[in-house]
Amino acid sequence: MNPRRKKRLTIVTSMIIGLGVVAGLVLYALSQNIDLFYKPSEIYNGKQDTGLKAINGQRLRIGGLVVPGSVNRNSESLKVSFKLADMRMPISFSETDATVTVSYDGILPDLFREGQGIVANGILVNGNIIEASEVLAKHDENYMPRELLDDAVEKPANSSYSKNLLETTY
Amino acid sequence: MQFDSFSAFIAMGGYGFYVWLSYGVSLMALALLVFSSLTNHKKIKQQIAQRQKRETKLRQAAELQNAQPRADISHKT
Amino acid sequence: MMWKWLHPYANPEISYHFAGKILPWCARLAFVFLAIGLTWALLFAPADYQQGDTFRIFYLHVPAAMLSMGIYLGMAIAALSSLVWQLRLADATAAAMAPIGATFTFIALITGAAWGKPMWGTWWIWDARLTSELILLFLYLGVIALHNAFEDKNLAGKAAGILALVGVINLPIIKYSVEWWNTLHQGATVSKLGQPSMTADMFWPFVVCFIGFAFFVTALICLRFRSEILNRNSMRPWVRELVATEEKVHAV
Amino acid sequence: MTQLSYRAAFGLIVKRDLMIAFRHRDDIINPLLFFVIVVTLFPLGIGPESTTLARIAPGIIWVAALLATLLSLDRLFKSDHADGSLEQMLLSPQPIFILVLAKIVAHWLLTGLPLILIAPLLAVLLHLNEHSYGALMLTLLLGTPVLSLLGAIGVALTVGIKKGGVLLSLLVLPLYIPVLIFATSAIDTAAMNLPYNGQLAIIAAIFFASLTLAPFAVSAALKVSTN
Amino acid sequence: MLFEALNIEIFAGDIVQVEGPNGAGKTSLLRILSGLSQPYDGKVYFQDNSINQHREAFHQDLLYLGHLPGVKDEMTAQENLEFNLALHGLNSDTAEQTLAEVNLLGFEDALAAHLSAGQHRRISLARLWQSQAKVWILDEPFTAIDKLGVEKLTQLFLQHTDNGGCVILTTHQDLSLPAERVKKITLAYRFY
Repeated sequence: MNPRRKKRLTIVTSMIIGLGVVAGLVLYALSQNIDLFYKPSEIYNGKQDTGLKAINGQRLRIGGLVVPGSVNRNSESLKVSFKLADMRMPISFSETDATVTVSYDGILPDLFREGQGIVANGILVNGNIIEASEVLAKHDENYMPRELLDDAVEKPANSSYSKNLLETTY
Repeated sequence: MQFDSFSAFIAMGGYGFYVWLSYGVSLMALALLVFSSLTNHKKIKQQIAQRQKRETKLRQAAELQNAQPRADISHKT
Repeated sequence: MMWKWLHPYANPEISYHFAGKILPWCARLAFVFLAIGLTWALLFAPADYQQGDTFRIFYLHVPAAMLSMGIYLGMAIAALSSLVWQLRLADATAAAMAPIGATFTFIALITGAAWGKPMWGTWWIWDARLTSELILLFLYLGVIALHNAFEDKNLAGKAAGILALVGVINLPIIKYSVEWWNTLHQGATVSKLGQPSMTADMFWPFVVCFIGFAFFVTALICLRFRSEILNRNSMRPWVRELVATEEKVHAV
Repeated sequence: MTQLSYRAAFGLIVKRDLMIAFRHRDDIINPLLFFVIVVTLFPLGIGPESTTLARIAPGIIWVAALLATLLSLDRLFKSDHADGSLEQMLLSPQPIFILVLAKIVAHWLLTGLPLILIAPLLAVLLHLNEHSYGALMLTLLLGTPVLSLLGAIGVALTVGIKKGGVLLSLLVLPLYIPVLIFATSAIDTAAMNLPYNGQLAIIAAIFFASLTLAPFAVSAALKVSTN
Repeated sequence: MLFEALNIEIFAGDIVQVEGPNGAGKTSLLRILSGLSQPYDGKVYFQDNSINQHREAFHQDLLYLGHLPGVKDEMTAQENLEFNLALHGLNSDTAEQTLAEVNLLGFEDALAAHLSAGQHRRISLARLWQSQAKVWILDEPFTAIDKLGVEKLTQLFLQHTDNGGCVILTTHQDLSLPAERVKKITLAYRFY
């Protein structure tokens, strides 16, 4: 093999190796499920994959469903508190659900509803209370006219959450 | 037709501000883009025409100089 | 060899006139489709069960977002073919696309903010998809600025092309960021064309709007492409003749 | 005539750039000083409250590192372009990407490495969460070479332009954003006591991708700039 | 556009002088020939190979000196020369003697920052004495060089071409060489 060819071969192989490493790392990263979310149950039991537990005073992000009937608005100020439960399919709430309480001082977004999925940023205080600095509503990927919803009155309000949405949330 | 009246159409179920803001800004941005593309096209043509005129002048000047007898130039220097 | 086959089409004069021919047709079709589509979207499409009439922003936001990425991809492909096959026309195409893409990115961002405020409760959220769209805008602006910084437009095209190709690494990040990060942005609605998760009376106006915007973009690319061609070939006899005859027409 | 091996050509350029830098020490010290000053400005501007500082510390350190790198990028090709040595390098019988890679490595040794060494000190000043130190060092170690590699593309594109300074930041900063996002996200996640291998893997992927591809982009850009 | 329909062939043993007024494109032509610039149209071949496709092989046989000397202020005269030689795969052990050829004896250890423009030029010209490249492309090699230096360089050009090399240069001075040795290309300023 002449030296020129040999050099060219070195370049090509090192490029292939480089890009192979990139592909491997990306695949690994995708399998790692990068998330900064805690589910309400994970506040008690620790993260599902790692078992890491959040400690008091720690900043975290929590995501879940607003438990119906748990929203408590202060009549004098904007203060509001509500309970969050794990999001699951089909949507249902039971007494045995692990819930955390989120308290928030500010205007809630329009899409904030009971039974709705939300994400909150805040600080964990007192084991299962989160002082939220920000509450964000998640909306789903389904669009439909109101009449269509009215036709299906008997359906629970949020049955339209797709499986996909639930999976991408957690 | 989704709206009963013109005012309902403007109000957009209470979200009028957001809807009309989006449509207004988009329309303006696109109009600006079209306008600038058209003027740009015109300007480039004008520039080329201008350069052509300048070059014609230059060439005429050069020809004029060449037409004059050489002795003229040496006189000047 | 592909580029040899392409050669007759790579003639600047021929493509200048070709672009001139399809331009008015694209403009007309864009006008018709956009007029129908936007009227449909604003007046006749039903309001969403949750989001009400803010849903009408969808008809601007989604086509703009899709086109902003599509145009960048087109620009990168043009830049790549210009670098690999030394096609100067591809250079001109890429240069023509950048300002159009930047405008659509801007529209996607503004309409997204105006939609996000009532729905998410905030004008802006540093979510992956929005952030990537913002980076896309920066990339467009960088390409435009670099293109403007060079006097020699042939060099400008090459430099801007390299930058566009480097920036193209951003596109997969945009695409997969929704999966990488858990964000507020909903999943892609329209990509599942077989079974869109919206009803037909909401979906069709979107299709009409999208086609309208696509024709609009094509028309604009043709227009700007013609300017770029003239600028790069200003010394060629055919350009001089063309400009001279047009000057005469204007004078009369 | 002897053909220089890739390694010899690479070593030759690195040695030369390091020698020039050490005879001109300001070029190494000034970006570092800038880094330190920018970081100290934040507590002065925001207030000394330690929880706030701890929260924004990863961002401050990374943004300052980014700006310091940006400031030092000029050295990469500008003076070589001004005195004609760049021309000579492009006309040498060595593959251009080897020379380019050598210059980038030299740049990283002179900018990135000092930043990494001084970063933990500044992290202490900013009350960075103690879980985050490992993540900070790892992200800097993987991330600063990316800054040099991507920055080189920007410099190579603008080196022929007279007023290229502001343009350079306009071109380069957007390219830096993914590194910034993943690096700070990794440090943040570490502070929440969660695993951050995912983010680290992505930064590593960006590093290897730019290591493989940037030298070619830079050599193409240099050919355009010296045209 | 500076020139069109230019077709030149340069053979071993040629000394080619490119002439023309300022702005006629002398430097552009040399940069195109060296492969630094790309012509808008057309190609440059070296030994029947396009220089773009066989860049490294061509540059192995090329020595180009432009307007800029390519001398780093932070390095000494000797370090500069040694680096330049090494970069082209040449033996740099005799750099000191070579510097003597260009009248820089005693300045080996001086930082280039302390040397004059003419001395910078001579540091870069010193490579000619060591060069094994066949093609020399020199843009105004005589600027800031004294009479004796010019004489010495001209002799070197003769020697180089006698050994089967070729020299392409621009200069405003007349070369003190027999007319039959020098081929001239005259570029005129182009009016449209």
